[in-house]
Amino acid sequence: MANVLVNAPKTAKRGSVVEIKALILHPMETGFRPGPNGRIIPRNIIERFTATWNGTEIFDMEMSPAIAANPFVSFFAVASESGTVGLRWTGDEGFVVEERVAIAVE
Amino acid sequence: MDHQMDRRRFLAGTAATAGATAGAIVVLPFGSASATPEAMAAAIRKVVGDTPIREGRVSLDLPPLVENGSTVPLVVSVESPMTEADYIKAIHVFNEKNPQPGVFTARLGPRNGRAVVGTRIKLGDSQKIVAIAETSGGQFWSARADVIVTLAACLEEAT
Amino acid sequence: MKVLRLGIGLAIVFAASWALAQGMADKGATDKRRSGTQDMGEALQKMQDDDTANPGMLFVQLGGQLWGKAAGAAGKSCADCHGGAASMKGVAARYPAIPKDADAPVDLEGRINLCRTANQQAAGFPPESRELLALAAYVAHQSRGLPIAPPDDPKLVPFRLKGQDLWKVRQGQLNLSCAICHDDNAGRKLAGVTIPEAHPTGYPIYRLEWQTLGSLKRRLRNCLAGIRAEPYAYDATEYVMLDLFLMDRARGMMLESPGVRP
Amino acid sequence: MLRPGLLAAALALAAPAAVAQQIAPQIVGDGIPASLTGQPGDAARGRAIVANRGIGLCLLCHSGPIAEERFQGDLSPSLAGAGSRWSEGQLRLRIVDGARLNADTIMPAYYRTSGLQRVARNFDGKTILSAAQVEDVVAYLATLKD
Repeated sequence: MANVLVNAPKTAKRGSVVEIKALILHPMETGFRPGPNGRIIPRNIIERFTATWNGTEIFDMEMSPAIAANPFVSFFAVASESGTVGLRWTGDEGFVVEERVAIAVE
Repeated sequence: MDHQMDRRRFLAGTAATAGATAGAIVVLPFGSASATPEAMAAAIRKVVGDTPIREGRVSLDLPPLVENGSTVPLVVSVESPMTEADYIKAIHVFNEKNPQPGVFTARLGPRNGRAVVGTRIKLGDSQKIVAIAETSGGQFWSARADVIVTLAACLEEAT
Repeated sequence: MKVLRLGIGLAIVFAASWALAQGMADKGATDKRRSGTQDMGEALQKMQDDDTANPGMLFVQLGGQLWGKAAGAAGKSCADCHGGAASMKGVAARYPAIPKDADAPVDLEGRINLCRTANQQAAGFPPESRELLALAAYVAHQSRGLPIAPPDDPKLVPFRLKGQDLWKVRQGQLNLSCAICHDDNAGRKLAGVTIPEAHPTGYPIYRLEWQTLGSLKRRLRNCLAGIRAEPYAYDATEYVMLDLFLMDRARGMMLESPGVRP
Repeated sequence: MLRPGLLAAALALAAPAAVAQQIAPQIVGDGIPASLTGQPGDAARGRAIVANRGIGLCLLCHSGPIAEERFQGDLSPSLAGAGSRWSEGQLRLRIVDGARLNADTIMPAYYRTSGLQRVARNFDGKTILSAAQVEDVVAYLATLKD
């Protein structure tokens, strides 16, 4: 069960600029914080978020432990042609989540 | 002491190249009362090298007073036509007081239409945040914001 | 009108409860009560209001997934008995309540666990577990925008009154009561922080301090720790009684679940 | 109304054994004139205790002339001028057990362990401040003349 919320318009005018917002469930454990036993909780973060439009990479974000838990990212994209926006989060402990949304361009 | 030294070196480095470039160039005017922690200055230099950093074109939107530093909304917007010929290729955000100076680096291009990125960050304490935008032509523009983080009133159990 | 429906034996208890509710019954223009949302800055209010920015919605989504998932020896999902989410509309606005054939009230999380054990024949979820919070958030979300409407069940009255006593009793090394801060000093600054009126309008809440979703129980435990009092055990009825009192105190206020709070 | 003997009995002295001297607080009028340790406190240490949100807790409710602490409370009167409003003895009683003067006060009793309910295990039987810490805070507050 991937827990991702993506907000993107279902339709857009050709050439218009649309906003894409994405939220994902993830602790973003910094690796600097002691746990209840006093030992440092190992780092567990999302390191990278990438977005593609019909397979072409259009946006990329390298994250650090300073990104808040349950990371939120918003960015814009030119609605060039109808297709699929692919979102991908990768990080520590083999974390990989992918999500796709379709945008129809008229 | 070290901070002062580093700040001078940092300013000297940027000022030297600044002299060679025409136009209104403002060396990042960090307040003299709070010298830039060296880690942030070093991290910025790693990204910009010897290229001067101009102030402007970038706006950094953060609440001035944050009720809890664990989730602080932040939006960086950069003025740019975002065309093949002239676009913003990267936005870097740095902070002074978290354990690591780098917050995020976003890479973008003409396909984005607008050079605007939003996210949420953690701030352990009141501090200065710096956003630097890198143009396709290799220029760096910046904005700073001071954020005041209120401290929780009650100490909670560790849960 | 309500009095006529009551047994004589309950009249005294009822009178006390009625007096209790009366202070809070004024609504509309004269209602000066403030939800915690109104004490937050613009950025956090926007975070709460935008469903794709409110991190609590991740848990609502997870709750929706769990709602349709069969569990326990009975192999039934929530949806198998209750149908769609619409069936849960208004439920969170009236909890805690006393289940049929029971003597004591349960809160929303308690009700979900009763369903788990009795109907699904599965183990109850542990307190503050992601599953329990997600289901509670999913159910509570169906009542967003509805006024808090505690039931008139006379059997609830003594529990509610006990909750009021707990609210007012001084405890802990700092010898403070809930009421001293949240009734007498609400709106003032404790260090830099505005003391809220403590209305349970957004539970389970996404508290930035926790960086996750949490229950009213967890919030109450935090306050107890703040005044250096021994928290009640997780399964203690004290939390349910406080919940009952607080819901009555917030009667008529709008539910906002999942709320975002600093 | 204020009976020193009773109060002395009521104030359970649970300060750590490391404190060399503990003197049962003796109330005279509306104050406790004598130092709880027999020694004068240290105003600089007292200032640090007042400023500390986890030890003195003072600035959670009060404001005070401690500029570096940005977030101060407004539930209670400012500490500024406390030293001209009250004598050291009056300050001492207000810190030790303010409820002696006003039963409804929000101010916790910093040097009392009796009469409390459901104290968390890790604080049970302990006073909020030790006798020496109370003296340091009294010494600091006494310096706040305006």
